[in-house]
Amino acid sequence: MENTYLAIVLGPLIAAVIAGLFGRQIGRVGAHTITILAVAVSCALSILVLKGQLIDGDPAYNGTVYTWMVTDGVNMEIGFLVDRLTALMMTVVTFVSLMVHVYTIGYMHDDPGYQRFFSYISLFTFAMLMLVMANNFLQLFFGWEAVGVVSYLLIGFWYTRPTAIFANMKAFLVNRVGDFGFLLGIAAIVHFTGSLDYAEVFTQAESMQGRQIEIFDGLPWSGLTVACICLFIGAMGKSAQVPLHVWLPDSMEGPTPISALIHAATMVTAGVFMVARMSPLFEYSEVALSFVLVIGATTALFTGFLGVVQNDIKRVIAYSTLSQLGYMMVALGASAYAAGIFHLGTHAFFKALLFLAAGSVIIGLHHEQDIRRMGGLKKYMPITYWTSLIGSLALIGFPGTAGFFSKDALIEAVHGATRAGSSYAYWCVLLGVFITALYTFRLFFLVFHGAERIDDDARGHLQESPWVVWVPLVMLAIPSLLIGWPTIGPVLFGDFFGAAIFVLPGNDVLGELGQGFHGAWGFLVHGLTSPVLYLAGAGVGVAWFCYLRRPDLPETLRARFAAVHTLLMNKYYADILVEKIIPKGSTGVGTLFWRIGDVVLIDGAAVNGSAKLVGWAAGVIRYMQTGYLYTYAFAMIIGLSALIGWVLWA
Amino acid sequence: MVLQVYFWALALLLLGASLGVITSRNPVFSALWLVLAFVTSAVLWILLEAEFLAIVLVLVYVGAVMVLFLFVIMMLDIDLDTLKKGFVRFAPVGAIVAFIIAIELVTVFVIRSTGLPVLANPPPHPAGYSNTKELGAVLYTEHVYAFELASFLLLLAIVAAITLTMRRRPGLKRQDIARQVAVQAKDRVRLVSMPVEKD
Amino acid sequence: MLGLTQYLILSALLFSISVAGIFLNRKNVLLLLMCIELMLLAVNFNFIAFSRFLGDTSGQVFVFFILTVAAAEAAIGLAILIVLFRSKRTINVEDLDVMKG
Amino acid sequence: MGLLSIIIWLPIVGGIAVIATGRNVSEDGSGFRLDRWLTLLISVLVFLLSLQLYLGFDSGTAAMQFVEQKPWIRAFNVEYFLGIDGISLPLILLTTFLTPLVVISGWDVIKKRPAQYFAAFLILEGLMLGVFAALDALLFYVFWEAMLIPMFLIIGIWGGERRVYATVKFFLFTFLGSVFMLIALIYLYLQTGSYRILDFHAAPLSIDQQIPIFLAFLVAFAVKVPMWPVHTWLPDAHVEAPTGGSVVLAAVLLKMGGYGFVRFSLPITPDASQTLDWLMIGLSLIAVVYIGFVALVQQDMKKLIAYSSIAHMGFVTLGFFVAWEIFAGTGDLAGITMGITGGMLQMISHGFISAALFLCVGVMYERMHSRQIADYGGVVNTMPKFAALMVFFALANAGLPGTSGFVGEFLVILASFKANFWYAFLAATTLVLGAAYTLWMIKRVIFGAVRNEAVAQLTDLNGREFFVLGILAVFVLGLGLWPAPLVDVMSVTVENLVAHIMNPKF
Amino acid sequence: MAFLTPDLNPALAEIVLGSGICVVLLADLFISDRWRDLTFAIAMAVLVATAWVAGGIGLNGVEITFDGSFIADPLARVLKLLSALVVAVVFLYSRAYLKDRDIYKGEYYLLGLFALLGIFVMISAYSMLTMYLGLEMLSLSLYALVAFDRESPVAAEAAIKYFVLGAIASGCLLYGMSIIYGVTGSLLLPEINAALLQSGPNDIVALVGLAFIMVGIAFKFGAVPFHMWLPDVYQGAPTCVTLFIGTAPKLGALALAIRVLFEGLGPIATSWEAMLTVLAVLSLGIGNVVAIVQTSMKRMLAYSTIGHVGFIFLGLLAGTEAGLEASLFYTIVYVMMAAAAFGVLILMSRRGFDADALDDFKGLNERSPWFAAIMMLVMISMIGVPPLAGFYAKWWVLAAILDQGHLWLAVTAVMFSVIGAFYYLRILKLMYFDEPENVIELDAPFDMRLVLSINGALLLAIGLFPDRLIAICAGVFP
Repeated sequence: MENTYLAIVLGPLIAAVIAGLFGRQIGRVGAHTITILAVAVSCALSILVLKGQLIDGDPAYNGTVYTWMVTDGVNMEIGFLVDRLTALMMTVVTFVSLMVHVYTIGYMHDDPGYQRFFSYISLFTFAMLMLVMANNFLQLFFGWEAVGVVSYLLIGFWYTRPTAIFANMKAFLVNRVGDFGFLLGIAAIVHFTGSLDYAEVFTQAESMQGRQIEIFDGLPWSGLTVACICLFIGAMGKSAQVPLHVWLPDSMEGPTPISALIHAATMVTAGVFMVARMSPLFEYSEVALSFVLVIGATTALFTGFLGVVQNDIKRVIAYSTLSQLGYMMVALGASAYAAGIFHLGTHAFFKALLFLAAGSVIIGLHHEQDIRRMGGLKKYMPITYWTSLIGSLALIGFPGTAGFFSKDALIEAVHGATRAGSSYAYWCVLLGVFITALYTFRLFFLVFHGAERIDDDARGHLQESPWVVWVPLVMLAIPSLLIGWPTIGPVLFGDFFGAAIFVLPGNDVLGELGQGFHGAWGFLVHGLTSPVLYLAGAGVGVAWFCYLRRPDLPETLRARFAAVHTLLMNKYYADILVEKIIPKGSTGVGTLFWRIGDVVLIDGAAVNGSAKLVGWAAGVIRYMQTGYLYTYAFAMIIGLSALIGWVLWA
Repeated sequence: MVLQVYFWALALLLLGASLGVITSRNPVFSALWLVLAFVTSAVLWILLEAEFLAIVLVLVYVGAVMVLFLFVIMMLDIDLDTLKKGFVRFAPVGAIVAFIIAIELVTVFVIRSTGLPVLANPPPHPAGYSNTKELGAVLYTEHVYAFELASFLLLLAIVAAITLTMRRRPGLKRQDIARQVAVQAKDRVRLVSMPVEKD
Repeated sequence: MLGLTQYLILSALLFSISVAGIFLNRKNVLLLLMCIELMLLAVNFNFIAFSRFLGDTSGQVFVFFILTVAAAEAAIGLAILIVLFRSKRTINVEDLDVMKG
Repeated sequence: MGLLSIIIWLPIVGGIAVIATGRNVSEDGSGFRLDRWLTLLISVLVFLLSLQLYLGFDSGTAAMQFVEQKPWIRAFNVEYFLGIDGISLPLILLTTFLTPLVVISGWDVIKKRPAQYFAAFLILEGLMLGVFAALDALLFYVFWEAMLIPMFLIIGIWGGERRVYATVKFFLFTFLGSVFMLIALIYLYLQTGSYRILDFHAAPLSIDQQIPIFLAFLVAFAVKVPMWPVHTWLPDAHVEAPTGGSVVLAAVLLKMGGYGFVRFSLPITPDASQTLDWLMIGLSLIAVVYIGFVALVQQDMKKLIAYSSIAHMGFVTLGFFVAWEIFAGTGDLAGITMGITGGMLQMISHGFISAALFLCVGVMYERMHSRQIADYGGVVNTMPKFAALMVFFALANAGLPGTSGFVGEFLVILASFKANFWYAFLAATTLVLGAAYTLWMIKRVIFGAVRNEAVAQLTDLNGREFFVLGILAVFVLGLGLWPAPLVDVMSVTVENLVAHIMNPKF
Repeated sequence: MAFLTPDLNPALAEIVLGSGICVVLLADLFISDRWRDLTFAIAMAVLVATAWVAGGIGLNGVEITFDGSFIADPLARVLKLLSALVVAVVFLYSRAYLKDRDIYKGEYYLLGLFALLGIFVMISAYSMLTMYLGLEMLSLSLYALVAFDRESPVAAEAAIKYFVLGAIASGCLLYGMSIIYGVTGSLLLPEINAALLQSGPNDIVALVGLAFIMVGIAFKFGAVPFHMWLPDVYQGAPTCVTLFIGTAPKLGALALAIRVLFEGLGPIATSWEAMLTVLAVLSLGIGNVVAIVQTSMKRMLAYSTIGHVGFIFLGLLAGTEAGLEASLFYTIVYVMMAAAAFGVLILMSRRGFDADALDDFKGLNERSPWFAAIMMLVMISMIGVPPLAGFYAKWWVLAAILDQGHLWLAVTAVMFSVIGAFYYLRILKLMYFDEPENVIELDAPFDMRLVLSINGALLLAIGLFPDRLIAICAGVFP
């Protein structure tokens, strides 16, 4: 079995290396052929593995590939843990990646960095697979950082754009803040358990709960809580949770396939995956879970608000991604890990779909991204239109779509949770539904319906995208529409994940929910009676009213609620904090340390100061060497009388 | 008692002469004061029954060294007027330092002199005693090494003084011993055969 | 009778005077040489006094050599003085400050 | 003559030979240049011989290997005593590996008196190897100090504008540090009757004796490492040094401080180390945080990398000296080995990465004659291969997992967490700060549109440069992906060291 | 009183040298200026013979003769051998310099030999009288040598300063000797030692005598505050004389210190150790600090000498055999370094050009890489960086004083060494980092180049293999 896993992982890596190092030699076609081939193989094998896990009932695989190092009794290894959770993630990752690869052929057709791009995304696939397949924290961290790096490279793919290279650095640094916590979390784990291996750590979870650590004197905290919160800080960075969410909208500077692959479907969900993977740890820490819950809920609601005021097509979707990631986190925080993962899966499809559709629009309009200069595209790009509609409906949770099942279940689960902060979370997610519908359909209407505000220049070339672009759209639309039906039962309420996810009996909200579950259809019917549907409907209605029926209304509202609008336009001033105040502060501190500490105090006062002192002393003593004989004699006699005096009186 | 009177009188004279040496405006006077100091010292040394040295002091110092000094003073064309300017200005410093040294030494010798082996007056030498003979006896036996060294020192002084001061002025006529010795008759006397002059 | 101490004090005073002379005299190098002679005289007083009071002749021998050396020294000193005067046309101590610092 | 002697003296004697061959170098440096070929030959030969050390090394024992012991100064029981263990071997390999690269990197860059340049590096190499191999303290000191001279000349002759200030500062700082070490060594000799380092290890010293010795060593090694606040020579020296000088300075010379700590401070004065570990940890953390901030605002690339070196070396000292806090915090010895191993790995890794970064700057400097960040921008447009490598090294410098830069930091952070949460917290800020200053520089230098005419004229790496950087990249990556071979070499020695230092001397 | 011929064998070196002086004196009279090299050759022959006699007798055993006023012991033999060799090297270095300046006269060698005789006498002196005579013979020769270039006003100025101060110093020394004589009743060092042992270490009069004697010793070495003559004399004297003054007399001074302090005044060691401490610290400080601001090379080396004297004193003040050995080693190494340094100075100077300004060293590496390297070795050795001889000297001295527990003294010493490193580095900087200002070819006779090269290389050789010399120094004191 191990060879299969190695093949899955190494295929994309080898393809990436070949495309990256020998891109010029193998040419464009060679580059995309080899990478697509590799990812396709990975995808097929992943599906096989998933099938093996689900249908054939293969046992979970946990094995070591090689020992990275052994020190101080801690084995640091590279190895794979393949269970159902992993298999699911592998499939999602490789599938979306494959779609993006194909799509890229069209999207990046004219780009000079074609081969490089394929190399990057293939490399990303490798990194992401390393992350999800890890059986230990070291490898997890490796994958974690590696995806960050590829994300960094891809956001800055168009390196001549100042905004792009700014955004990639920002993304990396904000992620690094998260990784900072993550690494501390790992350190805590090692400290308490003496191991990096999942299995071994999980067996010690309960004992870790009992261990205490005093971070502040006199305030003993549970070691487990500290470790979990630290780990979650990592997840906050990678999954762009408030307040570390600031990088994600900016990451849209990267090419659109990247937005779909990395910043919607896969990498950003790594945090969700990680928390789910660590469920045996998180379960024992109520505090950590509450923390997850509150952060997730806050993200879900407040980033949604921001989506409403954005005008860049990709940014709107990006904020929607933030919000949806918040949803997933809420589910995790409510111990409904399966719901979180389920939403992760469905979201991967429809969000990738939405991004790729947006990319299609952008191609059609020759890289125009401002929705104020779109409108009425329905008739030019029918396929894109219909797939976008499917994606949007799935996003708002229209009954029957994939998003409906995952989101409804998630909200229900939160409703059922009793943990501290869960009622706050419930209200947040509920209100979030309305906001989601509002911004989703605002975008949809502004792009595809209403007056055409397109440049005349662009209109002439406006046409449906080539097949390599729309085939992935269709391929993604199908699961977006249908995937919920067969999967909700087993994933949420069946024993889909087996031992991969651990829930304490007292926390099992999904189990409770499952008591009333009678098939997908029943769930659909039940959904019709929940407020969720109506909130979503209201959102769509408002969007329709404001942007199609009365396009002047938003202006009025904007003027009316200027303060709120300003706040939203400035993204709660978080970006200003991150882009202006913190860098300014840091460089200020740096300058202070350097100019005052190093240059003035150490070099100036201590180093050059002592040199000056010596020089000064030399000058003074030298002055005493007058050149006159009597001075010299004087010195001698003074010396003599001092010696005698010392003998006499000392 | 008489000796004490002699001693104190001579001591005062000696100190006075010394002060004269350092305070005189004219170096010639200084030299003369120094001569006085040497002579006084010689007398004092006789009080200590060191007759030979007293004589040597007068002969060597007064007779030779001081004459040399005076000779140099006279030889060097020194502007006497400027020589003593600023004397008063520095007098206090010099006086203070000298005073400190004096105090220190006197303190040692007077107040804390218990360590010195001999404080009592030694008995006078017997009548037949010759200071010169006694010194002569040890000078060529016990101190023969030092004596030889002294001879080298004097040789050194000769060499050094000549090296430093002897000048060959251009145009000055001087003897070249080597050439004088090496001269041959034929170099000096040229026999010229001349035709006989006929008057 | 005459004690050792008074000779020692006399020599000490002589020494002090010679030291003072070295300071006081800022003009004439010749005078410095004379002060040095005074200093040696003080030393000789010590030696002779000790020699007498110890009953040991080696002190006097020492003085004998000091006198010899002092003569040689004076010769060389004066020779240097002449060299100095020839090259600088002065024996003023205050003019001897080309080298300093 | 043992293998160690050969690898020490071959480059020194070879260096002198190279000077002799340099007489025939023509003014324009054309024609066959025996000096540089000879240099390359010798340095490669030394590297191959040092591989022999690696192959013959028994990693199963903590005892000294390849020992050579001959009396040297009999009156003081000083010996010509060489030997290596798991701590010195990696550093020796690092040195012998980097020297050929330095030689190649200076291949036709150095126009001024190239023979002397190459000779200086060869002699320097021999002396550095001597430092790592010496087991007699006086011999160690001789090598340690002698190294100053070639380095002084390298910076001073082939350096930049302010080279005199920089090199004198370098010399005086390090000299000041080492004379105190000399006093400590003499003191130890007076206590033990020999200069054998291993005898020093066993010397029973009371805490009152240990503390002054420790402080004396501290001054010497802290200057070399360098630790705050005696670090200011390093940025100056780096900025002014020629590329090769910077490489050796960063890659090997700084390691001597770290090596000194493990070879001298820890085993000779374990109790003083324990008593004063707060000081060492504090200074290490200051190095990480304070210097991290300082690096952020540097305008000169070399200065930035120099400051980054200081910050990275903070991890080395942190890893070494966190031992007793771990013991105090957890009550057992687990984690101490990890910290020291981490420190050692950090040294090796930093040797590769900083060398590579300085070579990168050298590549640019050679073309543009500027080290100012502001003069660059958009280099990737004209030098894509170079940009790829530089970004890679920058990421490695930022401690990316999978590169060697991560390994040491990871272990040290793990270990320091055991001691105190806040140590780990402050140490881990390097994740953010390190990334910030490195990537900000990359952003301004490599990325962006072509900033000016000069950048537009740049040509990409030539084969020689590509070879040097490429081989370093391979090592950085290799060590990041599989550090086990290196760890295995040192693990027994480190464990032995831990067992020794955790045993109070009285 | 019977006259017994004293055993002359132990003094054979002095006898050979003295006879040699007479030979040179006479021979020189009959040698015309054109054949002046002959004088040089004879002087060198005398030196070689002297060295052979001084060193060839064997290093073992202690012989005392001339009624106890002369001692020949291993220390004396080593010092005599070395000083004879050093003077030979000095003569060799000086020849070109003297010729360039039209002062190539036999008297230079004659005076040099007299000085050497003085040094010999000092080395073997076992009574205060012979010590004084040796000292004076050395001093008087040096006074004359300094003024040797009669055309030079600075030389005359230096000479008169040296003379006056030297006379004061020897006056003080004599005064001290007289007091010690009064206290102990003897001029012979061992008898003084015995007497002082009886009167105990706190005899105040003896201590005052010691203070006076200390002035003489410190002056001879050039220790602060009795150092004032040193920079002026170094600078003013012709370089070949500076070379002389900077080398061989230090060996004599060391002998003076060892004989008088250890063998004569040993019982009051606590006092002179304390005095030496003060002098050493002052010398280290002022020597190293003031050297930094010098622009004249000779003057800088003068201050550097003062700094080194501080180190030599450190060894002495340890008061132990190890300290003495360390001082001996230091002095020997210092003499070698000084010889090489001034040798390079002479090498670089031309007719009418003294290579005295520091700037004259600019770019020496361009002009002569070999001699730049020699000078570099010397400078590095003076800093005390291994692997050069200077390091071991400092190391041994530090070991000796640390052995006596003088930690702070050691710290002070090394701190000032670090300060001192600065000005030596400046020479390196000038030679290696700067461009040459003049490109005059260095021309010097082959023998000088050879010996100078050996001299420099020796510093390195001793640095690499210090065992032999250290063993010799360590074996000097039984």
